[in-house]
Amino acid sequence: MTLDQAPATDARGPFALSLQGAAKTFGPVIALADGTVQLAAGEIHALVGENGAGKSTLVKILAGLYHPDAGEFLVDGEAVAFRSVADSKAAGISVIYQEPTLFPDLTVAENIFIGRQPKGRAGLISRTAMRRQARELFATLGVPIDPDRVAEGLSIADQQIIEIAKAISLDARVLIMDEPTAALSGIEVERLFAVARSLRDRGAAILFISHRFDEVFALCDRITVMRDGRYIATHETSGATVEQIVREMVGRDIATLFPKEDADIGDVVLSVVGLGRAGVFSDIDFDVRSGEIVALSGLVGAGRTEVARAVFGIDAYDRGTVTLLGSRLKPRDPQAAINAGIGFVPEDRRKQGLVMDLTVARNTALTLRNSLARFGIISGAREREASEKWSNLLQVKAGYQDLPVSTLSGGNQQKVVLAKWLATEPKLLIVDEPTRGIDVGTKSAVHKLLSDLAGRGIAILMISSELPEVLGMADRVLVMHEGRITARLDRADATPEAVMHAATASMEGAL
Amino acid sequence: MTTTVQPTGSGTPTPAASEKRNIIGSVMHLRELPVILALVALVLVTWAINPLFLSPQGVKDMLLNATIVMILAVGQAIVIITRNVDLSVGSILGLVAFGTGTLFVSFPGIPIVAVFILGMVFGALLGAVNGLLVTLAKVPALVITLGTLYIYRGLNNAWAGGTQYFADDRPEAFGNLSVDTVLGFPLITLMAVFVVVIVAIFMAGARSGRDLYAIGSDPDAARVFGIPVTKRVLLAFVANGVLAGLAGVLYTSRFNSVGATTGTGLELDVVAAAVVGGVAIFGGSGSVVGAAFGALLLTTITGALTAVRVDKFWQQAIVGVLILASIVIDRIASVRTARRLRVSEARDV
Amino acid sequence: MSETVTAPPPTGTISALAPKKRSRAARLLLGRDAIMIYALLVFVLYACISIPRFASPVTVGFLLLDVIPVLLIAMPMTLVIITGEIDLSVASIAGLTSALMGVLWQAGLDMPLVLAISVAAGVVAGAFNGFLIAVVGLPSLAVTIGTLALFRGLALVVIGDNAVANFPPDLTAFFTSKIGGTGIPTVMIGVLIVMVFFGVLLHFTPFGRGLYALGYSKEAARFVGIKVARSKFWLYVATGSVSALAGVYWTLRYSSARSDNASGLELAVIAAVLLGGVSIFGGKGSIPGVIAGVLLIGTINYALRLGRVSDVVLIIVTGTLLILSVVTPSIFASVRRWQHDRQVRNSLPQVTTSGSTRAEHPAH
Amino acid sequence: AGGGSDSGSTSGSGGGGDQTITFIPKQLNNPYTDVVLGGGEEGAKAAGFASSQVVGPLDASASSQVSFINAETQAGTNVIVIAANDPDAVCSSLEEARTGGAKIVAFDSDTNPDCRDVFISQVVAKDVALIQTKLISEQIGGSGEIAILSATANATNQNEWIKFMEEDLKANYPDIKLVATVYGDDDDTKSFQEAQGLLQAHPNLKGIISPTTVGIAATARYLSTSDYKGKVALTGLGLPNEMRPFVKDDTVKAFALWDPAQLGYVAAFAGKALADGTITGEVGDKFDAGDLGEKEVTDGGIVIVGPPTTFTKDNIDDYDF
Ligand SMILES: Nc1ncnc2c1ncn2[C@@H]1O[C@H](COP(=O)(O)OP(=O)(O)OP(=O)(O)O)[C@@H](O)[C@H]1O
Ligand SMILES: Nc1ncnc2c1ncn2[C@@H]1O[C@H](COP(=O)(O)OP(=O)(O)OP(=O)(O)O)[C@@H](O)[C@H]1O
Ligand SMILES: [Mg+2]
Ligand SMILES: [Mg+2]
Repeated sequence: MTLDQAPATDARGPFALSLQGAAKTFGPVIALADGTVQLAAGEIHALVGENGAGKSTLVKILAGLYHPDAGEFLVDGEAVAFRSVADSKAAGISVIYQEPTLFPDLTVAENIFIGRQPKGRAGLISRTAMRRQARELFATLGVPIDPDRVAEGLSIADQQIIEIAKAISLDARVLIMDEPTAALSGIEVERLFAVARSLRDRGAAILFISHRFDEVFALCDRITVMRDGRYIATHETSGATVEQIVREMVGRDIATLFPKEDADIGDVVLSVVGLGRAGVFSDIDFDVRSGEIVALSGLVGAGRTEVARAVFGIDAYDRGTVTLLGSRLKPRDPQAAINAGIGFVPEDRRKQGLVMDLTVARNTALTLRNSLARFGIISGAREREASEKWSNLLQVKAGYQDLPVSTLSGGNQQKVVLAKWLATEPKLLIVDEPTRGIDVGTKSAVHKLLSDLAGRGIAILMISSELPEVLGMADRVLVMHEGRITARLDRADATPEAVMHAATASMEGAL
Repeated sequence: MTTTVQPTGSGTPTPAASEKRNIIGSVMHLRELPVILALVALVLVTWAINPLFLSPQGVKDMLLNATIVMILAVGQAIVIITRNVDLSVGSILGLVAFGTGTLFVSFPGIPIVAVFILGMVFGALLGAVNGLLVTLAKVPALVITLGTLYIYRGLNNAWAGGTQYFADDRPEAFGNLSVDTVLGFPLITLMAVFVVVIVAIFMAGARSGRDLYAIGSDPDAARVFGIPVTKRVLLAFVANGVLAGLAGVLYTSRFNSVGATTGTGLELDVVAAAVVGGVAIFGGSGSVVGAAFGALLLTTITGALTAVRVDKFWQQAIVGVLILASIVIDRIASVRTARRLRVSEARDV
Repeated sequence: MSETVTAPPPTGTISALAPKKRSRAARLLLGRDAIMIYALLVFVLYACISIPRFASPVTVGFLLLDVIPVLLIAMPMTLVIITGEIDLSVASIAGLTSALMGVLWQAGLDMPLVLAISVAAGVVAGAFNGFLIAVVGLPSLAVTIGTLALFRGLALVVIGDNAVANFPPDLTAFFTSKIGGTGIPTVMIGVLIVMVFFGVLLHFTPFGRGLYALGYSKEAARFVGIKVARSKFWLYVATGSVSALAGVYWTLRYSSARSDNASGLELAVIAAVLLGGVSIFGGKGSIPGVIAGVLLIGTINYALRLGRVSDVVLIIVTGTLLILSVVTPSIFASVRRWQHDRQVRNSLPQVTTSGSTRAEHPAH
Repeated sequence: AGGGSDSGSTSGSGGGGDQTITFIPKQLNNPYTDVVLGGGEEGAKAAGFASSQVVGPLDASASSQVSFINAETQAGTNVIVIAANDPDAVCSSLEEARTGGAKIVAFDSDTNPDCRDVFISQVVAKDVALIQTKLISEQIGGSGEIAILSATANATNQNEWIKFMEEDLKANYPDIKLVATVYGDDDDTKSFQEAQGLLQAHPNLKGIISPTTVGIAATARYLSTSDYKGKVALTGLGLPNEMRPFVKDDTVKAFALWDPAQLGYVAAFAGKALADGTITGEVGDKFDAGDLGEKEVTDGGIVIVGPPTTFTKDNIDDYDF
């Protein structure tokens, strides 16, 4: 059913990089069974596949981080076996990993140049030169990041941008980007694309991984599809359609991507009045009603996550009130928020959403630990029972219950996070980038789920950097810019233009 | 999505302005600043009360007392910066000190330089054992070095038994290293200062030195990034071993006897010195210069309290308060930096 | 919500190599704690056979009397280390308690009052640690190195170089008395209560569940409503209190209140806890494992002394055990990984073949 | 510790040839202790013990000896010879050992008198104190400030001597003023730094008494490497082998000590007599102490070994311990 014929390769000469039949297992898990991808110089090549298809694993093999159990790996036609990341770097391969890997204590500039800092007098590192070069890089990317600040406390988006700066500054022959745009919003994505294209034009080979098809089709020359750890097909972008790719990825048709159904909008569940925190956000007023999905949109760094954290009680706020179902929430007390009926799916599942060393069961039951206890004592059986119920509902594989969450793929991990919050049966669910790094199949399942939850009268506050998701899911869109709400749009008024307008600060868009 | 939007880069600080801010800022926000100020204040106050404190002999004693802990603290700082720790330094010092004594007794007339080299090589070996266990088996340094703290001490006991070597067993010239002074500075203190400077330049100006900071800041990221983590961490432990070895040799020069218990219980003092000097206990930040000042401050405080005749029962409590104060000060400084960052970013965006 | 879109096929894992799933019972019997307990049993058996006079109730008594302080303090220490923190000041708190007992008793206070004030001092000392670590947010390793010096210093301030020994003989005799002919010290009853308390707290309560999450990631813990600061604060109060109890025990068992009592005990406690399988990075460990670890060191210690083997050997053995306990699993893991890799290479020939027969992807 | 070792104890002076003796010093691996124990082992052999053992802690803390006593109790040792780190901390376990039939001989540093049978003392405590005050007075010319640098703050023997010194100074040396007593914990480094602190805190200090071998050697090392050499007098109790260089370079003019080996030697014989039942530790009991002749138990269950010797440049080379 798939086009198994790769495009003619003779036109491209020997591939800059070619991996065939790579396999990698972790204990019982076969992460990759037949990893195959061939990159030619001067092309941007997309790698797509569902969560857990093995994309990141393949990337890590190319990077020299994992040693494949089987397979053939050629660089410029020569067989290679990387023993470490240093080897792949030496071969001119530069990688942006799915999860940012910055050094929090080092300055931004040093993060970019670590290991190859420019040298000055007496062979010692020249900080001035390093700072200057970092500024030049940021100018290319058009982002205002102070090269002298430490990386600690940067938003995920800024971290991702630094990763990108780091990778392109290497001037590598092969650039591999594993979901670099997951945390970015429109403008940054555009800039990244411009940079990627110019690198391609200079003859670099680029491997680009994303779950967003608009990006894949806008940027890439060829697309390789993977499923269940196996190579499926490679297409010229010009000759492929989204439907075809999706069918190959999931092995079946997908009806709709954003099935938000109209629900009865009821009473106000969450009411935020005059919320402010010096230097981060101010004058935040909004309501969320039962059955309603309210999206917080805006550019990265607009302060959306910070508002949500303050509402949930993770962070403090200086001014304003948060009211849930008529009673005021105690500031800085997440347990009170949970008790009152709020659930929060955070944006960084690795550090905030999950306890990676604990099993799926323990993770899922973590939010329930108080209600599961009888006379202060928790029984393991009740814990598993509760966990199984909710993870089955979200189709987390049953056999995973006793495995550490760290062994699951990103998408399955996100399902566990959702399961643990749904288990609390919340009145208000805050979801911060709920589909970040999630494949289409799971993504539409998540959207359906959110829509269902709204239908059952749950109020949902959704933060998302994906405009189609915002427009498709939200009953109302609040747009933030520099810590303020600059527009409140109803579903009908929420056009891409209106949202982008407000997000980029032209105050005319505000009400 | 539109491509015509103006870059938001207009808020980027101009290079010149930020350069100026950097110079003043870097002095004001030097992690070492609190410990240096505390040291100056302590010395001045003590001197005002007891002028003998800054007599040539007083200064000499103050510096000599600090020398050995200073070298150990510098070594410890290197290891702590990589997010490890070496609790076995006291035991390494003990073994090397006894080894030094043995060398002089077994090979009368052995050149002093050779003793220094052998001592440092011995220290390097012991440090390498720590480093290899930590890096190859990938287990936490605190556990490994707590283990080698016991093992090395046991070996020292087994080797030395009741034997002790005394100042008399060593050549006059060797002992004089810790007696003679140049411009009021004892020779071994000058050696220590030299070591601090060399290590400081390495840590700040060499790529592999910066790698150590990166590793301590996030070891996983360092591995993913392709920094040779194993090699660098091993290097840190070996460097610490070399310095502990040097300290062991100098200990033998300065003190009367070396035996089975030499250097017992030093480990926590050394870690405390590094912490007081602003080295973050979880790695990634701090400097060896700070650690050296931390050592100087901690050793001086004991001498200062004696000099002003503070009841000796209070001394240890005061040292404790001092350690806590330095941690609190460090935290206040970093909270203020973070707040400043948050506010200035909000303006810049 | 089960329409066409919602059933993605099981992703990622292909169970070509059937995952060797152990039953829960097997996992318990082969876990880290179980291994510690086996090691303890094997050693006890060995000592009984090969060391004359070891197998006797007298051994039980003397051995337990020796390990009680470590056993006591190891309980809350386990919880503290599971949250990723550490407390180095425990021995100093015990010393401070001891010094206070001496001074207060000397001053003529009633024994119950002396005990109450001394234990209260431990609680306050623990709360002080807790305040600095949990509320102010300072690193615990650094803070407790500071309070290690501070509390020991206060003990010196309190009692100076005096020693108080004239505690009521009835009381001191009680602390070394045994339950009938079993050889088990009477105070073990109290110790057992402490052990059960911390065991249940860690393994069967919501609070205990939270501690593991806390040890993995503070952020993750806060998102599920765990009060990070409060939990840590109370853990330090607990270590302070239990250390104070250990100080009381020390004073009355040796009938000697001095400022240097229990000095150096902190490293022994931490060594035992780590040997018991608690991860120094937090998030892993259990009370049964720690108890086995403490008893293993204690038994080896006692057996060696009975065999008149020098303490030199003992400290080398302790150090080696500690290192082995963390290095061995890591060696096993890499051997297993190596075996597995080999097995996989053998079982996946078709992949390599398919790779090379894929003529459509000429790479040369 | 069985009866299989009869062959080695034929010279036993009556009683069971399978008696065992164990020495528990303050701390193992200490040079002074090693000399004492050397005498003890020799004495044990001469007195006819089937076997003699040395066990003990590596650190000199108060409670560290208890588990060694317990192990000896369980091993059924007949005689336990102990130098107590703390007079009271070891008491209850010694009581238990006695209940189990062991005889307890304290030596070097006494336990609480209730918990032992006899105490073998170097010399009359007062004599030790007086000889040191006399030496310091001679060296500083009879007047000025002096200080004491002792071992641990709880050391029984040192504290007793210090008490006598204070009394003697008050009574017989009105012009000498004792300005400080500090403790070096029998640790070389600590003693060294305490000595240094003393000199800085007391600019007019003329002399230091250090009634402990570790302390006097460390202080001598500090003085000999500082400006104070020759200006500040030092005396106390030291081992001739350790002090030789400092006597020769004039840092120290004179110091005192008894022969430590005799202490262990007599302790072994006292233990034998107790175990055989020839003495009970009553005042007036007499027992044979091998080469050292007959010894008598005096007031408080104390056996005095011998007078202290004063070491100077002239006689120090005659001694080797
Ligand atoms: N270290 C590991 N240990 C065990 N299993 C792993 C490990 N890393 C990945 N896996 C498993 O391998 C499979 C492939 O994971 P991988 O991260 O490569 O997927 P992916 O295609 O990048 O997915 P996503 O789109 O969610 O990022 C998943 O089933 C995952 O659970
Ligand atoms: N932990 C932190 N410490 C300091 N500053 C932070 C921290 N997290 C975010 N910021 C800053 O606060 C501002 C708002 O960031 P926030 O993450 O809330 O934005 P956002 O709109 O949620 O963006 P996104 O979620 O897409 O990353 C940014 O300037 C960001 O750099
Ligand atoms: Mg991935
Ligand atoms: Mg966000």
